Amino acid sequence: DDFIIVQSTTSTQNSGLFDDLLPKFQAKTGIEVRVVAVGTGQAIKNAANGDGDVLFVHAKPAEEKFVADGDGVVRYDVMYNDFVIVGPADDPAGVAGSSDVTAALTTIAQAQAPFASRGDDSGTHKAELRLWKAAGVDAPAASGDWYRETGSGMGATLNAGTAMGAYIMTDRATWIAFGNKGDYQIAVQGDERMFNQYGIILVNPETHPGVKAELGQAFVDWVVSPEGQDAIAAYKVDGQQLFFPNAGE
Amino acid sequence: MQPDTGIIAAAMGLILSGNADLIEIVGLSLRVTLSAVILSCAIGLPLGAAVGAWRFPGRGVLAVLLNALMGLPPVVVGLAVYLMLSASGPFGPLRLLYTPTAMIIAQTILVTPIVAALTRQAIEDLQSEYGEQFASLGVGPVRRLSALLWDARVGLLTVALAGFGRAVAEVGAVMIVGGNINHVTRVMTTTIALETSKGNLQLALALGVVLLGLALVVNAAVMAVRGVSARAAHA
Amino acid sequence: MQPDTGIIAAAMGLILSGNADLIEIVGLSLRVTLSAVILSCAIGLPLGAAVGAWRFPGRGVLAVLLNALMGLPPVVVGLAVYLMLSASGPFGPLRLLYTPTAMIIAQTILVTPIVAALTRQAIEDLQSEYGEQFASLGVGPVRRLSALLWDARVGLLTVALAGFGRAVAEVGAVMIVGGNINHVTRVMTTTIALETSKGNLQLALALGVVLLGLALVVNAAVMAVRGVSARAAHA
Amino acid sequence: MRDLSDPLRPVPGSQSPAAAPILETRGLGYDAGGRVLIDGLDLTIRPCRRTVVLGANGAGKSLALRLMHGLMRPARGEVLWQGKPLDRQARAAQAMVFQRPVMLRRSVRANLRFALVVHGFAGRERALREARALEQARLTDLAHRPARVLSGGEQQRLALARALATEPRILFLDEPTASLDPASTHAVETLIDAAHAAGITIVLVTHDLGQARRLGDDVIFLHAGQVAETGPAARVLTAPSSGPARAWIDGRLYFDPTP
Amino acid sequence: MRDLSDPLRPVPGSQSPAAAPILETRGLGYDAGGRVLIDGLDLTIRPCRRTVVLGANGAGKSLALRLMHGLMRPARGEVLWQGKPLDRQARAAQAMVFQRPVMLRRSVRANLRFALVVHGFAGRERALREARALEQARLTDLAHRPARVLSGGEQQRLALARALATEPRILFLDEPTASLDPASTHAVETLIDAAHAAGITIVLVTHDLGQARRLGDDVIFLHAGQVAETGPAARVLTAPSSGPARAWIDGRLYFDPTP
Ligand SMILES: Nc1ncnc2c1ncn2[C@@H]1O[C@H](COP(=O)(O)OP(=O)(O)OP(=O)(O)O)[C@@H](O)[C@H]1O
Ligand SMILES: Nc1ncnc2c1ncn2[C@@H]1O[C@H](COP(=O)(O)OP(=O)(O)OP(=O)(O)O)[C@@H](O)[C@H]1O
Ligand SMILES: [Mg+2]
Ligand SMILES: [Mg+2]
Repeated sequence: DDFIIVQSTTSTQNSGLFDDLLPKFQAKTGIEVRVVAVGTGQAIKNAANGDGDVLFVHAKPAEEKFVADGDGVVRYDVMYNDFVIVGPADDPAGVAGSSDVTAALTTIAQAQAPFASRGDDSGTHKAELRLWKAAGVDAPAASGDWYRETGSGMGATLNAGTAMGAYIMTDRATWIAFGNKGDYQIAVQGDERMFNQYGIILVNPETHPGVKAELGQAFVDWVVSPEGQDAIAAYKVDGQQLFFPNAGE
Repeated sequence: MQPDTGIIAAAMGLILSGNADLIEIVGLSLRVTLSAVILSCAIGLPLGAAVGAWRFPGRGVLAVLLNALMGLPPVVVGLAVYLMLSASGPFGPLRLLYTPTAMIIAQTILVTPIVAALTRQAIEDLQSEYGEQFASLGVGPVRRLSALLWDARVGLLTVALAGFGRAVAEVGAVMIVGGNINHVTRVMTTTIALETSKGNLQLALALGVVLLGLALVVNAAVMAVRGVSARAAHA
Repeated sequence: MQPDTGIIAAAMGLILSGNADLIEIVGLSLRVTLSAVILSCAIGLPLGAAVGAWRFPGRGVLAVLLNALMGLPPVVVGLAVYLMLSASGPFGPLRLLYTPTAMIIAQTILVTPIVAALTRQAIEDLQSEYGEQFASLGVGPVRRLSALLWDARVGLLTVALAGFGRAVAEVGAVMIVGGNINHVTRVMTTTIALETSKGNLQLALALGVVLLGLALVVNAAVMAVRGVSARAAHA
Repeated sequence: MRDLSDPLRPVPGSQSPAAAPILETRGLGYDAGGRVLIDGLDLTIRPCRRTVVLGANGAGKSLALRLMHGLMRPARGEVLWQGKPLDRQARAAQAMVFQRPVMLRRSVRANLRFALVVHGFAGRERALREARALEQARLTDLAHRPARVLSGGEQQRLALARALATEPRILFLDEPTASLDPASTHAVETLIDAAHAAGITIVLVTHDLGQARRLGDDVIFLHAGQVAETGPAARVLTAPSSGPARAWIDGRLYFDPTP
Repeated sequence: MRDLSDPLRPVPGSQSPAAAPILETRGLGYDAGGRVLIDGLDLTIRPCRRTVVLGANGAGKSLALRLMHGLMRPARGEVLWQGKPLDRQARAAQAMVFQRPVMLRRSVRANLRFALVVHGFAGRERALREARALEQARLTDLAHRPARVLSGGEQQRLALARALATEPRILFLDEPTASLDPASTHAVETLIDAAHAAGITIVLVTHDLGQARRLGDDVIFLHAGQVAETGPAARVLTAPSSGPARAWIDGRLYFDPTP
């Protein structure tokens, strides 16, 4: 069986990137890639159990811990996209057009405008918490009030948040591919602090003897190779590039 | 992985800790589930009994439909209710989305066909015994239902428990219409799903054990009542 | 939101398109669900019948337990099966994780208690009628079960259909142990969940309608068989 | 509730054979399992008389009663109640005691009460009738027992009391004393007589020749789903003209001489 | 299968009253619903004899049969089968026809076959017995009919044939002719006689005095859950010594003079 299992997150899957990338890889190597897309935490845990050959997520500190714990061989940067804050057209907090994320978050908090957070310890959630902290707002203290932790994936949080008229932080790729936008628009974007770095790690075959090291390594190598990087850059939705390759930078 | 005893111990620890969040979540779970089961029985018992006991055109089709609706996918029900209750939906002005009420509505839709389909079968069996006697006495259609439901009550308890089982374990629909919002609509199953997606598998399992314990307590209580009622009714 | 007719039309469109992916997904859904229901019946029917028909110490407790297990949360079952089948779990070497077999195992665990609990009730009712005759004839314990199961078959079809309903609608457990891998373990319910998370609500609903149509076809087929068998068996 | 001054109700004792039939069947037929089970029954039940239905096991007596009572839809022919097709209202004026009584999963008293409530009795009236019915069936001491644990004979008595309590115009009795001890049989025959005296038309199935003689005014003799013979009990039971009736009275099997 | 040369099987005709009892009860008692229903029964069933159990409705006849057959656990006392406590094997040598026959949801033939299969018959032997039993019950023509649509009398005949087909040592019959027409009653009495002649011990409940006279060797008379009188049928049925038996034979209700 020439296949490997990649533990990844919903954002890469929902954006359609894998549907574009994997056939190219398989055409070249004959290796089938099976993607299990779950929450970042769950993906890391699954990989740590040895239930995957490659881990492909966006939560750098957790990834580094994964390698340090001996579960992964080595971590490579692959690409980044950026987070954006989307909001309803009537923009209740008046933050539309801003490119200063901490200022925008402070305004939202002061206006007590509803904000939907994933609240699931995912990469996106962790990034969001970092930004609140930088803004000096203790948002989780308002949990259940204007700050609403949906405790679910990006898609579910977008579905819920748009229905609540809440601001939501999401990654651009998921947002562009998202089908239930309603009257929502991107309100805040362009702040450097909203970069979202993806990494790829081969699961350590010494700790987890079941890992198909050779095939997995082939995938990792291809993704960070110029060929893989070009494929990532070439993936567009509605004419927009979703991911920006930065391996080896 | 830790051995299973670890999970049971963790579950025990969770219960004994008397953690306020856990109590809140368990309370909401029970409230939503029991409300949905009561509503489902209020609709499903008479509905199932009518399909089981009355003769009318389309009865067979209705029976098949009820059986098929036992396979209503929770996510689909969740979505449908979401679209109804969302601000741009017909019931948007009621502002029910992301409230326990929305969760109760979704679960009621899921559980009612189960209660109705299983009730139909139970009532059909009893009707084949009572039918001629009722016809001879000239029992009217409504009283026929109530009498059959009453005399079948022992078996219908199991039906209600099947409905309870489905409701208490349900996650897909309540996640969509409730939103799993902390302190507002977070119940046991959505918490378990959340902890799972966080990779806290042990905690998720321990919560699952607590949930099962809850189901066990409810079932034991109901069966104890059944034991008493059966003694009076059966023979 | 589009009106509901749009969804039905979209569902029709999906079916008529004969999309190869859709056919694959529907096929896998049916395969997994039917396998799980058959296994659940193979275990749950005799188990439920034994609890319903035999007198042994602990029988009441077992009955309550079966009823409570109808409330097994899918995510918990999914997790437990995952931990068993995981590379670091006891059955890791079998390499069943993220295969349809794993999904069948998880669904079987979920559905078996439902089949068993409902069977217990049905068999208990029949046993109260047949019990003395069987005792008088000296029917042994095993033949007693088979005879009761056979004579209760009309009612047990509804039980099996309840199990089918639960299995076909299930998403939480199969998602965890199957991984919703495209072309490998993607079934109707996981596809619906995926499309929902992508915000493609109309498509998700249309797929839900297709799934319900599938359930309807299976139920109608089973009930047609039941009609024939009932004519021969009942009176 | 109907009362005894109901103008439609024939005066007790008006047993003239010329009285218009209370119930008639015309070419009644019933099939099941691919067989003709009831075939062309033309029966006439005259008001305020006691008609005894006789015949071998499987002759179709119980089916005939069910058809007359409107519990089954005939495959052919029709049942006329006072000249008009049977409807739900007509059936409310009828009662039947089944060969195998159906006991609700309730107490003896609740079984009686159910029938009374269905027939619209309430309050003191219902309580009175309940008590009287229990007394008639000699079940007062067992009133709180679950009906389904009663002995065979007790169940049969309860079923009769339940049917009588609804004050029917016509009472169908399917072997009502089959499981009764001699004293209860006697008591039930007395009850039937009293009901008859109060103007209730009786249609009785029995296998007991003595009972047929004691209670029968008219006899309908069925054989293989058809009428073999009808006529006044005095004649049919002493000088039967048909082969089946003769054989039955002699306790012999009847084989059709023209197969 | 047991065969007729079984040494334990008493020789037919060995009806000496001194023969060791095949079944005895000692101080048998049974309670339900908070009442004593069976109270201190000391009964002796002698092998190869026909014991008739009589008593008013609700006297406890059916309960007594069930206790003797081991279908219910007595509250007090015990049942001895050939001097030893009843066990499952002993019950396999017994058969019973219930007052209200239980028909499996299967065809007439399948009902018979089930009993035969349970008793270990197979192949040609089973087919032969099946055919003979259908013949005995005069149900050959109805063999493919669902048993539960049979008429009351047909069901009773099937139940008897099913019990006989298993070749029991003892046969409990609870009012086996209650719903039978005269010819079938006669046929069933002949069958019972034949079974008795073949060495099967008979215990028969009936409300038919004539039948008790025709079939009874010994009589057990029950009243209110207790033994009122026992003895040879010839004596008890002509010169009963107890009040209840006298009243029963006269078709009167018996009221205990010492309440
Ligand atoms: N649904 C059915 N399918 C096939 N045969 C049936 C059905 N219902 C009744 N029968 C047959 O019709 C015949 C007449 O039945 P019915 O119950 O009327 O007999 P009966 O005269 O009342 O006999 P009994 O004296 O034994 O009560 C029987 O032979 C019975 O087997
Ligand atoms: N489980 C029970 N609970 C309460 N009372 C019961 C129960 N079972 C039987 N009885 C009562 O026990 C008495 C004896 O019943 P049994 O069936 O033995 O009577 P029987 O002598 O066979 O009468 P019959 O001639 O009417 O068949 C009846 O009065 C009946 O109501
Ligand atoms: Mg009959
Ligand atoms: Mg009895």
